[in-house]
Amino acid sequence: MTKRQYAFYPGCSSQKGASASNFVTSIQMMCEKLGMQLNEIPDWNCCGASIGYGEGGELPRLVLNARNLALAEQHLPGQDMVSGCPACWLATRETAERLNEFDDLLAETNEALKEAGLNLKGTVKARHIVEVLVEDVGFEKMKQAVVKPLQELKIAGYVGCQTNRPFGIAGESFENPQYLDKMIEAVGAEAVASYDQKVTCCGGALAFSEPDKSQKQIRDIVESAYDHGAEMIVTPCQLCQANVEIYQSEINKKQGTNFAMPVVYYSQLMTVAYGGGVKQAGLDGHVIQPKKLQDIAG
Amino acid sequence: MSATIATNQTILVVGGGIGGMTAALEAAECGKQVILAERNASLGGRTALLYRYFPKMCHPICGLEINLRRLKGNRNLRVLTQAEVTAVSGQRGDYSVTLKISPRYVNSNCTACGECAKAVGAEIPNSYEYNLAKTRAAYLPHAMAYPQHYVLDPSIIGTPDADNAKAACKYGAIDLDMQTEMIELNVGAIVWATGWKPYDAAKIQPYGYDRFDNVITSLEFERLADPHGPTGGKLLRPSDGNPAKNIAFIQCAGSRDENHLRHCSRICCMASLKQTQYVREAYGEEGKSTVYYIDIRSIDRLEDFYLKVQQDPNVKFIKSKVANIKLDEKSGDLVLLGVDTEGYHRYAAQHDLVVLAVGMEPESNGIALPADIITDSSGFIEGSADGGQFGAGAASSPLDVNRATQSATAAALRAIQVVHKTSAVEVVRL
Amino acid sequence: MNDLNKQAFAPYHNDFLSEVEERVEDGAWVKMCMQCGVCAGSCPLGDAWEHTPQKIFMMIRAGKREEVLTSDSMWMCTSCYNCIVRCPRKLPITHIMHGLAHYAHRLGIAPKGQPTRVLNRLFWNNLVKTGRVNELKFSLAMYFKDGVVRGIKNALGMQAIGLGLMKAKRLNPMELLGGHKCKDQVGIHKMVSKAREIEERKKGFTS
Amino acid sequence: MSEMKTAAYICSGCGLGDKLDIAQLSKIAQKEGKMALVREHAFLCNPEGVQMIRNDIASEAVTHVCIAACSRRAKTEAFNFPEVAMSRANLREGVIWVVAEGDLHDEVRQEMADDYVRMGCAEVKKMKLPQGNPNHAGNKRILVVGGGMAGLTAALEAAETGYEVVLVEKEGHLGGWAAKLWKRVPFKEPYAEPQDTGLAELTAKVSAHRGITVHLNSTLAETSGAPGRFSVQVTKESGSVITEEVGAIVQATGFSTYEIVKLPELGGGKSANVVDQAGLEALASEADGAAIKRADGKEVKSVVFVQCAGQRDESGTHLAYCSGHCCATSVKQAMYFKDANLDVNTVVMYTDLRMPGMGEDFYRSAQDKGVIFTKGKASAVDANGDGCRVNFRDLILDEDATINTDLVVLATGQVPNAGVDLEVWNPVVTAAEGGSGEAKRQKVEMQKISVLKLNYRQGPDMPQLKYGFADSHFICFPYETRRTGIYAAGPVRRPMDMLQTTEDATGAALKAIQAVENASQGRAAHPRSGDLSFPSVRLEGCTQCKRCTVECPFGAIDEDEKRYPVINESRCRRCGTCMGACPVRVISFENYSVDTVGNQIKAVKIPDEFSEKPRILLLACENDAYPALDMAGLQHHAYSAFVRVIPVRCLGSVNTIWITDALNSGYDGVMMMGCKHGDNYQCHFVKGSELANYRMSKMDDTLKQLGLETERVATYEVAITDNARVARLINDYAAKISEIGMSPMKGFG
Repeated sequence: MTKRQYAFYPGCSSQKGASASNFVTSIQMMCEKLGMQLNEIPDWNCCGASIGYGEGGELPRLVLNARNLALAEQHLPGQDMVSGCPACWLATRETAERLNEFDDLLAETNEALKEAGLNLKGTVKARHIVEVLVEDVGFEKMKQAVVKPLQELKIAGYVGCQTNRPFGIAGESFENPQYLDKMIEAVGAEAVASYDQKVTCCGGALAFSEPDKSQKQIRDIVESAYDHGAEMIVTPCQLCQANVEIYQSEINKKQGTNFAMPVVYYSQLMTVAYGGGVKQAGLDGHVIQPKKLQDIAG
Repeated sequence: MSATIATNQTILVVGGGIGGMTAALEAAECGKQVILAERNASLGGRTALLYRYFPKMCHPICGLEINLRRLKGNRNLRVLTQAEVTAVSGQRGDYSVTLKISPRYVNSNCTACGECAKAVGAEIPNSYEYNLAKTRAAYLPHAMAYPQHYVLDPSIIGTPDADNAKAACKYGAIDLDMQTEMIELNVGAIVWATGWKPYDAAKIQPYGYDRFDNVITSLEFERLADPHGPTGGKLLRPSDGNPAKNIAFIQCAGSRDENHLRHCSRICCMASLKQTQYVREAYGEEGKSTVYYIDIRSIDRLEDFYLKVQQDPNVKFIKSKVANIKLDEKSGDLVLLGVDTEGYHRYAAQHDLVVLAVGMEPESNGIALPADIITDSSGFIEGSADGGQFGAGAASSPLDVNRATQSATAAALRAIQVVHKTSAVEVVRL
Repeated sequence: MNDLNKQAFAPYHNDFLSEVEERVEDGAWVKMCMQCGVCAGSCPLGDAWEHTPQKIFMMIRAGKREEVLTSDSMWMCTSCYNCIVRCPRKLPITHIMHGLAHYAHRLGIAPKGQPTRVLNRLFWNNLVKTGRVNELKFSLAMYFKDGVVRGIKNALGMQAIGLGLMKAKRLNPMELLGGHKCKDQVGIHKMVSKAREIEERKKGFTS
Repeated sequence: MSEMKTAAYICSGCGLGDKLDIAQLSKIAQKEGKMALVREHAFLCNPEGVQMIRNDIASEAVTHVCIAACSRRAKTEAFNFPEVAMSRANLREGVIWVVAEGDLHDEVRQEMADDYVRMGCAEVKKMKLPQGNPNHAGNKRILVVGGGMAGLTAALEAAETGYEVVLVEKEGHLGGWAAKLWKRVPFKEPYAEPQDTGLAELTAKVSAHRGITVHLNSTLAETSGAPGRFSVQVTKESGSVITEEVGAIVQATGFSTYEIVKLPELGGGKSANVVDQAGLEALASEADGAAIKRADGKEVKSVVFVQCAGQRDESGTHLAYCSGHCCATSVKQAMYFKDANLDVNTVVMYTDLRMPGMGEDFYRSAQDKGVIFTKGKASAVDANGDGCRVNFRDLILDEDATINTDLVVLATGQVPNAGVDLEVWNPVVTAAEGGSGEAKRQKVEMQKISVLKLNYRQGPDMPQLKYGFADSHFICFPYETRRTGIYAAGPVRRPMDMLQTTEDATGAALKAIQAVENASQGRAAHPRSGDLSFPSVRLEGCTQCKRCTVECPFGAIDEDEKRYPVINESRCRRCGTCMGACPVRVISFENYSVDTVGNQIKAVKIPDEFSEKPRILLLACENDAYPALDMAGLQHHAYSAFVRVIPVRCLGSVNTIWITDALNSGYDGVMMMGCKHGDNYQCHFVKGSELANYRMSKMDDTLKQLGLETERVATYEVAITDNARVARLINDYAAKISEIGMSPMKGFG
């Protein structure tokens, strides 16, 4: 079958040796199985993330994202731009929408883009991989590709913030989105129905600058997963994954808990369910080992 | 086609709630020919399902009784129930209206003796209790239902239940062969008194109406308080049937919110103030109420009622739009999270029941109205471009009962003016 | 520009509100708030806010320029977007908070050493340099933000995590030497400084 | 009037046949009821049964019909014979549905049914077919008092419907409050900008309308008569007086603003730079879209609107209520400034912003224009150099704050122009009649402020509700006043904005039209709409005690020079309160009289005192208590078979003679069920149940004279929802009676 083509925007954290490098690893086989072809945007740059505002201001941030859109427009015409990182997706989509709404902003943006020899028409649609999976692929296909159903695995679907707000997946609730649970079920695992921290904020970038306040958030997220009998947490967000996984040891140290709750990506579940091994699923990239999943992966 | 007689001197009133009944009665008592078309099986509309009115704390069905007596005694007024307008053509003074009459499967022989209900086993959700209870599939809508005839739910037609009902009726009142019929009416003017419906609370996701049993709407709360209601008037919460003695009232649930309804629904503040007194009535000093509000809108003399409630030590007011609600899984209680904006006090308040003061949405939203009907941004009906059709009551604006009856009385006069002018024209024509 | 900092503002007069409308990202929305407080209750770091968003909006209308711009509340925003999706008036609250923070920072009156403010600067400079974020340099810079001694403590404190990430190949020591970068760094630099220049021209900053 | 021929029809449907001995009921109707014709039917309400009755009426010349079947509230479409007098014996809801199941109760159940048949027959024989008010009058002109928005609208709408209108305005021009406005609050989409008041167009239409006569500079000197025949003396400023004959009246006399001089703490009357909303409208009209200037000519650069000034006041000094329109009005006025110059500082200071419905859009629009809203409470406004200083508590920032401003606008409230407060009037009149000179002077003073100058026995204006607003039933039937054919419209009857005012006036015009139509046909108005019966007095027996004239809730009865009652039928609402009041029982209706009820009481068969079968008379208000009893039946709440229920039009119509007669003839107890009275009264005749309660409080002495326990007479407030409760009340009372024992009066009746 002919694969669907997408302009891929990996984002900084997904680069080799970066905090979410195992995410990129894990999506390869998933895309393969689901007929998605991701074409990396040449020479893409950072989106400014949700922490670029302080120094960056408005237009510079827009321009950064406009550059990626312009590159996609130029080199991968006709393809939707897909990002795996909610922050990248959010910043890009926000830019695309604002530039479409306000002509003056678009003009100013292009004035700046000219310096980098670029120009933006504003034809590219910015999407998140999960959007593509839900809307273009569909849960049925995700299910069909399963060769190793992840039975007896109870998972808390942690959606977090930016995959879900302000845009989110069309038709989903901001307070109680269902798609992640449906993806968990699609690969044969059990989703914790009443997981009440589903959309709690992990502190985001403030995990760095306000560790104590953020770790309070993270504690709630992990605790509730335990309370509801989850064996691991799954998330679509790189920053959530990193924060919730790596700060558990800190929390244990400071608050005498003994958390060891694995936190994985939906893409890792899929890759394993689709027959992928530990390496293919990037399961070797964890600080807290998702044993059960690794075992299934063999 | 049935032969309901009407002429361009006839006024059609669509909707048999307090607004529609008022418009129809006022016009008929001026000597006009009126046809009142109600979609449900009984007249009375929303107000018949309320326990008390503010500010008198009197009972809505008291006014309904008077209106029904006026109606029974008036020869100028004809009532059609289970009747929906499907098409309107023509113009001011000379409309042709198509009505779809759904089968009741019970004719006017019915004496409301109730034998059919005893004979039917099937139960259906009771829409007159906002589905908080079930009813037999052969039922009298409510104690004050008019016409006082039973109804067979279509779901049992063709089942043994239907035949049992028929067999149980000594008066040949049950007619299982009734079919949907279409009626053509010629009328001079139309009053749209289609009323309002509660905004779909499930859409207000932060409050979890769709997830938490103990989050209910203000209309459901009326049914709980009503001695004729599903709990016999006891304030018991849905999750476990325990008494609800510490109740949160959340104002502007859907109203004044661009994610939901743009407008202010006007009645909700007074409704919640009233309902805090239900709590006192039920539990005395033990009954606690907390009202979370943005602005309390107790306009004109209703301010007295607000003052009275403010002086009730068991009622607390917090100026805050509640941010979201979390469930306390152990107790089934709900934790309301937010900030009291008067001086900034953060709260995580536990309540055993949450009542959402849901906004008013035009019932006509989702119903196909004639092309030239003008509505406002929320869908409330202003009237028709040709000036022969008029919005009345809560169909025209979010109104309380008093204003709805004013509006309906005014609409009746405007309709009368249309038919008067039409007759004048006709005289010329002859 | 900075003379504005010294200027006295008449309480509840338009001056500061207008300033915010002209110069702060999405500042034109501030006047639309109806003080319901849903944003205040929706913020995950709510407890840490000296002034909630809705209160900040009221302070702006009341002309409390100093208090608003020197407040560290805006810097508590985690960009979770709860406030935006719940606001009954559809105010882009997250953006306004970012905008106010940036404006205060730009005027140089934002709280000194405010960790998130520091984080912001480090992050931006880090990314603009090569076009992409260098997580290691960025983290180390973050640890050393309060000086060397504290920095070593921080670094040691996070050592376990660092090592863990390295073991997991999610933190690359080689990054210290070079690491990821965009090819067209020159273009990016020119582009960004141009954008800054346009913005300053438009918003009437004199720099 | 043809020969009386009676007939009784006894239904055996709905299980009556199974539970009752129908044949015996027929016998009773024949032998005791003395019915000329008695027929049984298995299904009386079906077309065939109804046809049977019609045939008897047609061919057998039956004039009086007793239907012994279901409640009078059921099957009204079937049992609809306007050409005959009819009574209904309630055997279904009143007997078989409420008497406990089982043959144990067969005897008492049958006795109950027997009595209801006796009562039905006894009643109908005393009934006459109402002929309608003989003195009905057909004047269909409509008088509108007041030429403001409400008056103009009422006048135009009535005229457009084809009714002649007389409009009386005290000023030299039309427009009232609206004429003071530069623009009005929007009343249709898009609810974003102040709109033209449309007054010019409206006044032009009214002045030009063929059907409308306008009297400017005019007031009412005297109003006499009744619906269909009011005679009104209109005095012009010039002093000339003309008489207008009209059929109904709309009082649209509007409101006055609460004077700001009463608010010195807010700078009212102390600074020229503190104005009320009317004052601001004047400045805005003066500027007419240009920059608004103060009285001293200085251009206004900053303005503060203080909401609820002298309103929502808990101290009792100022207005306790909210006038409803002021928030939107201030928002509109703030827009005046912004639309002229965006740089003007405009602050609206409120505690609750009250802009319901689509007003929210208008609020948004003002915010969008940059109007600053602050939830705050002003404590003081004082002069500050060239402008004002507003000290207030910012309730959001939770601190005291001060705003310096060029101009302050106080949003003061509406004070109704409703004329004389009858609660004050009546004692003054009594004192004056008693010869007090002071009272006489007071009376003259009060007459001056009267609006309608009614020459009614009960005073010159409409009764007032709390805070001096003109009478109005303010929930289900907003137009119902205690002065038939006179309708209050607009802010005179409740604070309201202009949109509600025009709606209200249009509705009032309809009610006036309805009143003249009813009057012209001698029919009653709401709530007994269409009732053709009317009260008549047998003057020979009258003792001129004046109770009827004083107690009539609707001021329907005047007194002639000899103090005899003069009943104005078309003012009457047919509640029967006069009948209940009359100590000598000379007042009656054709189909409802001391006899129709008295006869029913006598018809009941009283078992001897050893029978252990007490008899309890229950007089139930037909509006709420009787439906509640019906629904108790519908829901099968069983109650004692010893009770005998008689519906009454209103407890106010209960004449104490019925009770004494009942007790004398051996009843063991009398219950009365009426509506809630007092401030939040639920009585459909306003004072009926209250009067009944008062009268019954006087019963105790009578009972003592008879040597009876006071418990033998009991009154209850009952709501229409009290289905279960009425059954309980009856059972408790029956228990109480068996406790105190059977009445010693049996056999003496």
